[in-house]
Amino acid sequence: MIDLKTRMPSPPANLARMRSLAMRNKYLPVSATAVLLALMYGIGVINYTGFSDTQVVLNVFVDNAFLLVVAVGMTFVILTGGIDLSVGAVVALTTMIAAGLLEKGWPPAVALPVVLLVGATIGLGMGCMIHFFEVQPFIATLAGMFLARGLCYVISTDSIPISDPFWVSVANKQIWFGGFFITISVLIALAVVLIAAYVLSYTKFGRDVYAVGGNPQSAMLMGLRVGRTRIAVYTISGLCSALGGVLLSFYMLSGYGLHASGMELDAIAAVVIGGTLLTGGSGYVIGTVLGVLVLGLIQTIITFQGDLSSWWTKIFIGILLFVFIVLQRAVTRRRR
Amino acid sequence: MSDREPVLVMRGIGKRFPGVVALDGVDLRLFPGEVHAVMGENGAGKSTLIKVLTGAYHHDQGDITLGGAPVAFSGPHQAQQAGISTVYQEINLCPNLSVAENVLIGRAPTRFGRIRWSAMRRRAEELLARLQLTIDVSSDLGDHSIAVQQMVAIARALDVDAKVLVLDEPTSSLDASEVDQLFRVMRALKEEGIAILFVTHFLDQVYEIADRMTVLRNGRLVGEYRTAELSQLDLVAAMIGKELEVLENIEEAPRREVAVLERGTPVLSADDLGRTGAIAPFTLAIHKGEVVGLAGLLGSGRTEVARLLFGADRADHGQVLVDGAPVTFRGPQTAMKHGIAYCPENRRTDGLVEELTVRENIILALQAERGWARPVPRGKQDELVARYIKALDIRPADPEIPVRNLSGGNQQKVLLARWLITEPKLMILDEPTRGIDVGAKAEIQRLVVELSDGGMAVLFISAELEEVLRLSHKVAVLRDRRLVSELDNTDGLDIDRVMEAIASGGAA
Amino acid sequence: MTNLMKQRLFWPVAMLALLLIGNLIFEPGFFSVELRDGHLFGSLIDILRQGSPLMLVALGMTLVIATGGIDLSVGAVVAISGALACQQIAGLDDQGAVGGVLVAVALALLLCAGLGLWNGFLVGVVGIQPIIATLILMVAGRGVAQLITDGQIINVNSPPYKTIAAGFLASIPVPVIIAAALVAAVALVIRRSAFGMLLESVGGNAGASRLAGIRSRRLIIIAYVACAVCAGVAGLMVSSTVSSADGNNAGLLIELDAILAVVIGGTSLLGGRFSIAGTVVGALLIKTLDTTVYTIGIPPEVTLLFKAVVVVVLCLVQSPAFRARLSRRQPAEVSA
Amino acid sequence: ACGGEGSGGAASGKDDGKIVMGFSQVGAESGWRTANTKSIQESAAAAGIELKFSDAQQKQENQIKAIRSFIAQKVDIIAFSPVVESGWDTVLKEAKDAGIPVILTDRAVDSPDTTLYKTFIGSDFVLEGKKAGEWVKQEFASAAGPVNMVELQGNTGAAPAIDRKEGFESVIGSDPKFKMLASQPGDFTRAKGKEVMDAFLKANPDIDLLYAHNDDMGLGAIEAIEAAGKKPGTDIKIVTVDAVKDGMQALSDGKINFIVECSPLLGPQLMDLTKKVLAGETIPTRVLTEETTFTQDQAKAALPERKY
Ligand SMILES: Nc1ncnc2c1ncn2[C@@H]1O[C@H](COP(=O)(O)OP(=O)(O)OP(=O)(O)O)[C@@H](O)[C@H]1O
Ligand SMILES: Nc1ncnc2c1ncn2[C@@H]1O[C@H](COP(=O)(O)OP(=O)(O)OP(=O)(O)O)[C@@H](O)[C@H]1O
Ligand SMILES: O[C@H]1[C@H](O)[C@H](O)OC[C@H]1O
Ligand SMILES: [Mg+2]
Ligand SMILES: [Mg+2]
Repeated sequence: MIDLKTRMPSPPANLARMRSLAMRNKYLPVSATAVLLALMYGIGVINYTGFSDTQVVLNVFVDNAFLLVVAVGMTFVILTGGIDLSVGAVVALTTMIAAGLLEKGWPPAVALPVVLLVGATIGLGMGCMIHFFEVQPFIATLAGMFLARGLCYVISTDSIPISDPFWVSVANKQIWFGGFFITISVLIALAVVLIAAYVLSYTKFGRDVYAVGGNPQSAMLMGLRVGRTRIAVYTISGLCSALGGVLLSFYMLSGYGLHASGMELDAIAAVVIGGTLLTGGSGYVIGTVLGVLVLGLIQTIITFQGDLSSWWTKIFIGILLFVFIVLQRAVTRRRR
Repeated sequence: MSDREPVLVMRGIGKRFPGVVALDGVDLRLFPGEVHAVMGENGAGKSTLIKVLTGAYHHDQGDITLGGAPVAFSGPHQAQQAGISTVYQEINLCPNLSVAENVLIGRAPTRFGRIRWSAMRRRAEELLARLQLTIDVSSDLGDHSIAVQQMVAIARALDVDAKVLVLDEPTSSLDASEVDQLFRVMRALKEEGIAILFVTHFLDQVYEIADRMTVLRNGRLVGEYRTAELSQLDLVAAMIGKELEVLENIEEAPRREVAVLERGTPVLSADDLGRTGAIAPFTLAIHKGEVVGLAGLLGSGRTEVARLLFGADRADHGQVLVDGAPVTFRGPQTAMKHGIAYCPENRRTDGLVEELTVRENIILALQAERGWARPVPRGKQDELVARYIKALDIRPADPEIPVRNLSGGNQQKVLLARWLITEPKLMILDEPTRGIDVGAKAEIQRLVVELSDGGMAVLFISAELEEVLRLSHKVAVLRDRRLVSELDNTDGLDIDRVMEAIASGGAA
Repeated sequence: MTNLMKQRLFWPVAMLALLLIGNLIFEPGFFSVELRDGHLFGSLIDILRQGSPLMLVALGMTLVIATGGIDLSVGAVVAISGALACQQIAGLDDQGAVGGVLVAVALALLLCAGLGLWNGFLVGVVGIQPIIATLILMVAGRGVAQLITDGQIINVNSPPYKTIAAGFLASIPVPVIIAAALVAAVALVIRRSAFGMLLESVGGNAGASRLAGIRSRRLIIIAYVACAVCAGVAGLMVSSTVSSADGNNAGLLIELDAILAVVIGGTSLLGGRFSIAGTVVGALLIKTLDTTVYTIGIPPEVTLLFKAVVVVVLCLVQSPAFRARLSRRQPAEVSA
Repeated sequence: ACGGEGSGGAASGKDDGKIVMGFSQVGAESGWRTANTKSIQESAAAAGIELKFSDAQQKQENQIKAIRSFIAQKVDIIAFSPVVESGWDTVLKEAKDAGIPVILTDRAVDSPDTTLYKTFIGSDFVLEGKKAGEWVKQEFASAAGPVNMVELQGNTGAAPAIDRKEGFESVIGSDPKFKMLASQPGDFTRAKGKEVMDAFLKANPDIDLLYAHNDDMGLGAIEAIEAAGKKPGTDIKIVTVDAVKDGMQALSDGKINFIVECSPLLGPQLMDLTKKVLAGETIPTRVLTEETTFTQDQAKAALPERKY
């Protein structure tokens, strides 16, 4: 054996450079998204009168609080390399059950936990199917989607109005500050974002989520409880969808089986636009917030544009998405 | 030692995979405070035994007792809880996480459930320092070379308060000084009474560190021996199950004649070639029939050189000349068109397509070269694949099983076969003998000599300097991502001089 | 190997058989196939005929999924293809002219190939995550289809065009022949060339494939183009069935069914190994499920629940882990 | 290509005295809807009203957002076709607080507070179902044996689907002579209508009547009936709702027997009411669309000047 005594320590300057480089790479997608979002906002302000009104930005939050909550749940799932197609359906089911229960005269204090529990249970069920029986997430959650929408129709094919005083008062409550307002839903959504961000970066569970997304096989051999983590993220997603459903029911004051149709795609798009990789293991909740804002801002621009036909609306959304994503890609692209 | 109670006993272990009996009635005893080597050829069942022990695989037969009590782990998590800390053969870490996390995930320091990041980084730095590795622990693991990753995996295992430490080929990608460092730590742990299970194909290492060993062959137990009582020759005989003729082959493993090679126009030359942040501009020529060895410590830039020469990474400085003419590399396919082949060091991420079969993996590069519209005729495929399975003794010799089901060493051979059948002018081999058993290693070394005698140019990278010296006409020395000197393999060149060149950073 | 393939297909085939038998119980004449005016006629023929578009879309989707991608835009492509063909035909002086119809069909398929190229470019060259890259066309494409039809339903009265969906050749419905021919063609290309293997390699390990010299970019583009062309042919069938083009509804949500068909057929969404035969079985299974709903007369409110149950059962019986658990149940195994 | 001038228009309308209307459309899910949109756009232009048009892509959220944005842009009046009946109170209250009158078109909302909107102009879907049912009852009045019926419903959960089913059942349901053999959603589309009818025909050899919730599904079903070797309109009687041009064509060709009109041409009435509302006139809280029904002969007469 050769004994090499003269080992050279790496020069610290070099180390620091490498470190800052690594950091930059890590946050590059998120920062790029933020910059582009600001750019998009700027373009809106220049082009449309009234766009610069602070309330316009706040409205993006007001109008997308439920999507934000759902997308946060989706972020957990996607970080593990999974996907959850059931979220829109669970949102709808939540509005339906909530409306149904309230209509029957259940007190909100009971109805609220019940719907959250239902959402979490559906998530748990799908998680178990995925973990124990190795069913592909796409399929397991597609089944979950059928199930949840199906249950909506079993309750009623018609929409059910909500007139419960508590619900109505929360729905109508506007929190004013300096001439602008937000809703309780926005506060709840922001709280969810903060909690999620904390959990993901400061708890063991959060780090397990990243590890499982990085390489589930390795994570298992590293002694992490992959199954538990996986089941947990789907449960969280189910719970977030249910909470999102509650917020939506504040927003709409009704339950309906066709509510939130296609919301799964919006949520996935928001997460991915926020820089999270669908293959798992990389991304941040803050990215998801930005992703939701991007979608919301696109929507806002379209309403301000105000003269688009139905089909041009779709084409315009596509174009804005395209421009955004290609720019984002161009900024973050690594040289090969 | 054997007067004490064994901490771990595995008895009559049997494990079958569809079509393969990986383990058949294997026994193993592990005593506190010993280093116990599990020896055997590629595919003998060593890794499977370890995975059975830690619950990564369910076994079909036999029982396991730990500290006297029967155990049946449902997975590595339980095994870890019970005090078995393991480094698996293929590096099983999360490339997307930071080095620090990879060392500590699952037991990160927390306060009120909140991970203390700075404490975690400090702790990781300490653990790595124990192995004399100073790297930025907050960088992503995936940005590091396979050797560094291996060290991280070891550091991770060391942190656990373990009764049993299992190391499956931890040294296959480490160079001498890292191995040394690892052994130092292992000895210290041994002193503390920890039992260490150790797998390697380096016989020298076994004799240096192991107290006893268990030898497997074809999934069966051959025997348990005290290292001191079994000669290297007997060990090899036990592993291979054949008598001396193979051993003679190994003994007379080729030694490169101090060659006087007539060097005409180089097959490939790098002219001031470099890539910012990866490797400083370097100039290197490889001639027909020449074996050029790359020597350097881990992270010195050997792999980077190989990747640039193959077009796997894009150079931002200088140029490549093939047969004297400058060529712009648009990616690996350009290099391949010019007869260059590259067998990467990390077979799992850069080499194999795990779910494809052995046959498909072997013909992959050849097929890629021809394009999808011109398939290699099936008859020819079968013939080529059969030939290389035989030549490299790939086991099991079934071309139609997924390559993921092969043992590590056999996977490495598949990768070699892939490039050999393309009959390149220049073969770049990055750690081609990693994880390969003694017999096969000698075969591969012989192959390199044969190929170069037949006119093939070879760029040979290995952490084992002996091997590099034995095979190369010329050794290029790297240090800190810079080519620092080129040494002709003439009479005077020996390991010490190469080490000196590495250390001093200049010509010896 | 062939043995394994058979095993993989065993469960979907068994499930298909089960559904068919279920139909037979509710409707004794379900299996009867008769020759009426020289045309094959019967429920089984209906399933094949109605399943043809889905089979084609799923066929293309299989190739894309094999590369580790996904194509959400197929539904929009279905709509665009039909819209363009009908718009062209509607503009003909003589809608019965075979030449004019062929030109229209060729134009439509050419446009689809272009759309596939676009998707392939975004995924393979620009490097955008497939789900988002194809989401752009999914959203904008429907707008384009409606732009072509001006939001109306374009009617055509063209016997040659009608043949695509309603014609018969040697007693067999033309769409079935077209679908079978395309499936056979793709299967042949895969068997006779190295396309399939290289595709699986790219999907299985993109990095290693690159280092083995595979031009994955080209393969990925081919896969997306093939997928779009398949969707285009499906679009022609869909619009030909009703001799009209409906930009908004044609192919709505067909992407979900197609992905489901592929996965039921045993292809993993993670990419790599794929099975064309499996996809065919999957598509037939889904179509049979639809038919079963009508035959049994499942009330619309519970249709989705029924589908959810079938999907879950199918996933479970297909899951080796589930079967292992079932058979392991009896002796209390020390696995937990 | 897509309208360049970004007249955000907070104030743009008011200065020149031009009325600004914000209109939130459900989407463009059918030819009917497109005709509806066109009617509103054209009549707005004709009435000199500036229209801010927003397409909700079938999502209630989007409609609510659009209405909010109209409020922010301070339009003079808001009109919209609600996707769903429930859930409008909050945003309508915001409009009311901002002093912007609201007119509902096409579909109603179920809010108990009727002060939230000025009027609802549109068809009565339940009535449409009843009209269809009454025709059926009359048509088969002399028929002896059981009348075997099948029904193609609209999208599960959609208001016109629920109401048209309900209206039809309320008339037919009590009569034991009529037997509903099967009823499945055909999603308001031709392709689905054909597919479902294919299955109906296989499972039920003698169907006497098809009730389709719109023309498009009826048209799809006709293809299926013809493919099965039967004569639509004769072997199987067909009644549908809408009276779009293609439906009227089939009606006059004798392939459909009766169509209940559901007119998308709400534009002129809407503009008319808008002016009245803004002039402070009192208007009825419910304005029914002027609609009729068509027999085959009536269709032949009406077809030439059918616009949509
Ligand atoms: N997951 C699996 N499925 C099927 N066969 C397997 C699987 N894992 C291992 N095998 C087979 O089991 C046998 C033992 O493999 P194992 O990995 O234990 O060998 P090893 O002694 O560790 O070899 P090496 O020195 O090459 O690492 C081999 O024949 C291998 O092909
Ligand atoms: N001080 C260091 N020690 C070890 N590795 C380092 C160090 N600094 C950086 N590295 C990592 O090593 C990686 C690989 O370098 P390279 O592949 O060129 O090394 P190598 O000479 O091939 O060594 P190896 O034997 O480890 O493969 C680099 O990407 C870098 O992140
Ligand atoms: O989609 C339209 C449909 O065709 C029906 O007639 O009801 C009104 C509209 O919703
Ligand atoms: Mg091994
Ligand atoms: Mg290396």
